Amino acid sequence: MTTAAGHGQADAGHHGLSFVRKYIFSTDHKIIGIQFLFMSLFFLLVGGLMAMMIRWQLGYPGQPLPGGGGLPETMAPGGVILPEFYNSLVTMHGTFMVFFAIMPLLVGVYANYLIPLKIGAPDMAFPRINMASFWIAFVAGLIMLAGFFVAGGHAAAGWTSYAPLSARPDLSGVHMGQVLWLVSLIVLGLSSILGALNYITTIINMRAPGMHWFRMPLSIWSLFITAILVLLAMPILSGALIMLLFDQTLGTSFFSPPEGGQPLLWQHLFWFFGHPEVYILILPAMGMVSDIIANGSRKPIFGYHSMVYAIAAIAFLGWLVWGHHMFQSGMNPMLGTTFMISTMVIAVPSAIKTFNWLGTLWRGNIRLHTPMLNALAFVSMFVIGGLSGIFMASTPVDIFIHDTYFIVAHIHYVLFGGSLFAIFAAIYFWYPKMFGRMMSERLGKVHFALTFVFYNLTFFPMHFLGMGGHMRRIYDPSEYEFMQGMQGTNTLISIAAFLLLASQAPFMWNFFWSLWKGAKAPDNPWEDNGLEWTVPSPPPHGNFAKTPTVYHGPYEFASPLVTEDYLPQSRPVPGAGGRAAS
Amino acid sequence: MQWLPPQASTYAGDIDFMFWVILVITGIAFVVVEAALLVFLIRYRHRPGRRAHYTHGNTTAEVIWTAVPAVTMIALGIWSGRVWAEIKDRDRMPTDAFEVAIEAKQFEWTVTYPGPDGVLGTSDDFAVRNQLHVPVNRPVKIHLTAEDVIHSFFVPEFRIKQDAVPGMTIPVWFEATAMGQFEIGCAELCGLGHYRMRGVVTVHADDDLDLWLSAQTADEEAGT
Amino acid sequence: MATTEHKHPNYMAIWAWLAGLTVAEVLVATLSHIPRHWLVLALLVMAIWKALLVALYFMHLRFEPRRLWPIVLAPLPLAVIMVMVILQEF
Amino acid sequence: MSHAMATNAGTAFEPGAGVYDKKLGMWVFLGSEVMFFTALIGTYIVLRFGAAETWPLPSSVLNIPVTAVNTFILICSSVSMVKAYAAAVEGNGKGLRFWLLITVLGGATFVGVQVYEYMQLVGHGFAPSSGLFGSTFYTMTGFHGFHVSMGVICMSWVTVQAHRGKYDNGRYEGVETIGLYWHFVDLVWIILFTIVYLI
Ligand code: HEA
Ligand code: HEA
Ligand code: CUA
Ligand SMILES: [Cu+2]
Repeated sequence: MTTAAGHGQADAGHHGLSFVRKYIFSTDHKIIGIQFLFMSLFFLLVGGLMAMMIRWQLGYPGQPLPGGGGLPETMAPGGVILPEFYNSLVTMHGTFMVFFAIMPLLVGVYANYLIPLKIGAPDMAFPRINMASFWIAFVAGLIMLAGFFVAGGHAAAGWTSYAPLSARPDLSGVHMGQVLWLVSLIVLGLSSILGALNYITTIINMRAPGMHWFRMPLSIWSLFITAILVLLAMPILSGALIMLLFDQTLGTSFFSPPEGGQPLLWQHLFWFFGHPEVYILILPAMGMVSDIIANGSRKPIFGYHSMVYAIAAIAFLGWLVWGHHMFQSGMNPMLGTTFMISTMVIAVPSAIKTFNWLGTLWRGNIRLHTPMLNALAFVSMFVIGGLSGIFMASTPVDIFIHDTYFIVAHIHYVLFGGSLFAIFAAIYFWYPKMFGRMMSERLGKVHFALTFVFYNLTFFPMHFLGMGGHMRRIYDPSEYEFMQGMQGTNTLISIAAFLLLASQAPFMWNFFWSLWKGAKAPDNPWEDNGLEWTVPSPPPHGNFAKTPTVYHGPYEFASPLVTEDYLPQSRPVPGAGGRAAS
Repeated sequence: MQWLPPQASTYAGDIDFMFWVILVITGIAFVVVEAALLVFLIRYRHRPGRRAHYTHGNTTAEVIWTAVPAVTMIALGIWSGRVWAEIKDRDRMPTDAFEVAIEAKQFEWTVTYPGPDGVLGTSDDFAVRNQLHVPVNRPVKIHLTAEDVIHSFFVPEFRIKQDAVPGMTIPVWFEATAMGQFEIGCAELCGLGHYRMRGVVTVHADDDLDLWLSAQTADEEAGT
Repeated sequence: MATTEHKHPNYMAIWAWLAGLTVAEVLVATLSHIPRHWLVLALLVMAIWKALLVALYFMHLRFEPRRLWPIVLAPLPLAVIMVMVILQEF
Repeated sequence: MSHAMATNAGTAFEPGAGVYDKKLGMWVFLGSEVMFFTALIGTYIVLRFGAAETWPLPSSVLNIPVTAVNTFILICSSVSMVKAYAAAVEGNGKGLRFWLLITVLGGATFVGVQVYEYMQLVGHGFAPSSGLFGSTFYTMTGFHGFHVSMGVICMSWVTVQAHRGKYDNGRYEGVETIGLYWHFVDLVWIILFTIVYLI
């Protein structure tokens, strides 16, 4: 009773829509995905620029920021960044990157764009809720930006906003900024939950005929499981944020000790959300990379079923490890041991994924197009980030490296080296479908090479800073004698970081130039098997002229049954499908 | 660039050893993965007329690369747990330790010493700002707390770090093995002065510490 | 869309149960001579009983396809894990 | 049409959870609501355990009889909701509109009584800033009240729609979906009433 047929075709009266209904308050999942794309790239840039200010201060402590003379006295008098502004910058860099850049890029852009197209549905189950989800996120972004313009400055307690610093204006000097930070994330949480329930419902109920669970591309699997994580983790954050907001404004005492509140409770709630959150930031990346690596290798993904189970295992175990952020927090040390073991175990499904990617490359026929290059960078860099996680997972080692730059290195290896490279790969891969134009391969490769080099020059030395004991969130390391010898490394990192930002210029140029001037994209430029490549680029409203039927798994590259080295999911070939069809 | 700082406490060596063990394990994993990646990229790069090998996987291979990390990780976890318990288990802390209390607040460390009677929490206790004086080769136990927000007590050379949380008193111990001065850092963001919340530990020979302590008490008395 | 197969359960009977249990709860809570943990246990059992009545009959979970159950039940273990682990702090 | 195609595809194929989108979407949403209340209730449990000796006896602060009556009202509104749903399934438009109205009134009464309760409590000096009990009490019951209020607003809209005939002829899906939300909010209250007021 609820097959795709029940949803019918939505392509009616599209031409009659006004510009506003078509591009602004659109209910078309593809437009909404593109809206999310522009919004989150903007916030990515904002977060990147804040990183540059952070790096300036750390590379050249106390010297006026070039062009920083225009900043208000309360932030950087004469262009010299103040400690309170530095703390706001770090907080907002983390916040924007995690909540307004990477998360919407993965879960806003690609979940929206790919789910209906890849499962053969005309749109999301609830198009209007989908539209609301975007606009609510947009409002959240505005609220977050507004925090820079209020008295007392923006929130400055770190993206983790540990109480009681974040709960007590008398101790932090920040009130309105923290309140706006809280409100913005509560609003964003609502947006994410609405998005997630849409994705889950759509994937469960609207798959095209023949699209069994085990015929779904890994990108869809990972987005599905990610949506479940979002659905169940975000409300925990919302609840915690609301209580913190009340501590700030109504005089409640959840997290402030004088009235009996528990500072550690905030950390438990935050990380009970926070660790699933970091997997929200990596699982979709892993899924899309799997699609792209199979495509680039022209070979079926190695171990499809175990890939699916590994995603599920990571997601489930992700709920049991939150305490690894709290080893040194004063949490019961015996809990620490438990959390250590569960954390270590997460390396196992991650290993499965890594080796299966390698297995996919093995005896392939590898085409090094730009998406593939970025996907390979994902694999090699995520491994570094994941392996550095093992150091921190070991409780005794974490005693030393907790809250040092070792952690900062880990963050950026998994989030930039992992998520962001995967996002670059996805942008290059699906851009032709989204905009109907090809991006320049040459510029793409230049962008990739420069980014890869300067990214490593920026973040790899941070491991050494961390090993030297360099603490994080430090405005001026020269206050400590033991860190004075590290100034050279810090300056080197900063220079590499500036070049890293500069390396994004070819990307931005490529992105905007190709919108108008890129070569017209064919339906299936990468010779891929997914259903999205069977429709025109860009796909019309309603996606499929006729509900497609799926005959086999998504990775039938090099199938001996056909002469081409790819086999679209909707092309009937008896006997095709290998294990993925079972 | 530098490696780990000099070791100056009894368990610094244990922690560093774990660090190296993990570096070796992860180093092997790293080399295997990246080498395989590069080799495959070169050997199996696209060539005209080439067609990829059609396979959906290999159960034996998958079992191996699931089992090997699983065993390694669990072993590593159990081993780490031992070292951890030695350092942080609250029931196993040394009992014959030199005890002090530290209260962290924005942006300083107030160290309370037991005074002449050698017992904390009595009226002859005295407090000093940002100066922790301890004996060498004798366990030191700190009762760590905070007045306002969360701070974190960190001495790199001792490899000790412990958050100081308002409303909680958390025991921390270490045994210094080298004399001299070391810096105390605050490792938890605690406000705008977080970056300069610096203190100093001075590790004395036993008699020196007594001298210092009695000098302090004398000052106290002279002051009152 | 097909109509629901099941015939409606006796809603008024459920209502009577709920009302009765509520009264019972309020009365039990006033008993001061039984040990507190028994009292808490009794109250919790009655609360869960009521919650189940609402979920199974008013939300007719009993009559839904079994495939819906995992979706409904998924959050519960997580909720329990979270609270139980944090309680280890004390 | 889809079943014919499914046979083409080789294996028997039935997508979905076996329920229509709106209902599935609502259940999924309620999953997230469970986690939201887990955060609030979990906090309450943890803080209360941590301060077991100093925690006031609820009945020494709160007015149990009034709230017990209020609980009864909310339970009644759940019954009227389910009656409305039954009427919608049977295509009984008149019954549907009647029971929906009762439900809206029940919910509104509940919120009204809660506001009255808050005013009384604050008058006696028990406010959100009154220690941990005040903090947790107002946050939990306040967010529950907020949910009821949202329910009342949505339910009023459903009532208006019912008058316009949207649910006639057995098109009960909208009523059933909002009903799920309504019962869930009732269910949360059942838990809250016990653990906050009685224990
Ligand atoms: C995308 C985000 C992401 C991902 C995927 C991860 C993945 C992991 N993280 Fe990370 N983490 C963060 C984002 C992420 N993390 C962030 C943002 C913080 C800081 C928060 C803050 O304080 O601001 C953090 C902090 C953090 C800490 C707290 C440190 C501290 O504050 O002291 C710990 C501790 O255990 C940790 C561990 C891990 C582990 C074990 C994994 C594992 O999932 C990794 C598993 C992967 C591999 C192991 C590599 C592949 C496997 C193989 C090649 C097989 C062979 C391997 C072996 C045999 C070892 N992370
Ligand atoms: C995905 C997440 C992400 C990303 C990409 C980055 C990117 C960068 N980060 Fe960040 N960082 C975090 C997440 C991230 N960071 C988090 C969570 C923290 C912890 C915060 C805390 O402690 O609370 C942190 C903390 C942190 C610190 C520690 C500060 C401190 O503790 O005192 C430093 C210091 O060097 C730093 C530097 C950088 C640099 C130089 C970059 C560079 O890579 C930036 C390079 C620039 C870009 C990536 C932007 C490029 C823009 C585009 C490509 C857009 C193109 C636009 C269009 C086409 C329209 N970061
Ligand atoms: Cu005290 Cu940071
Ligand atoms: Cu984590």
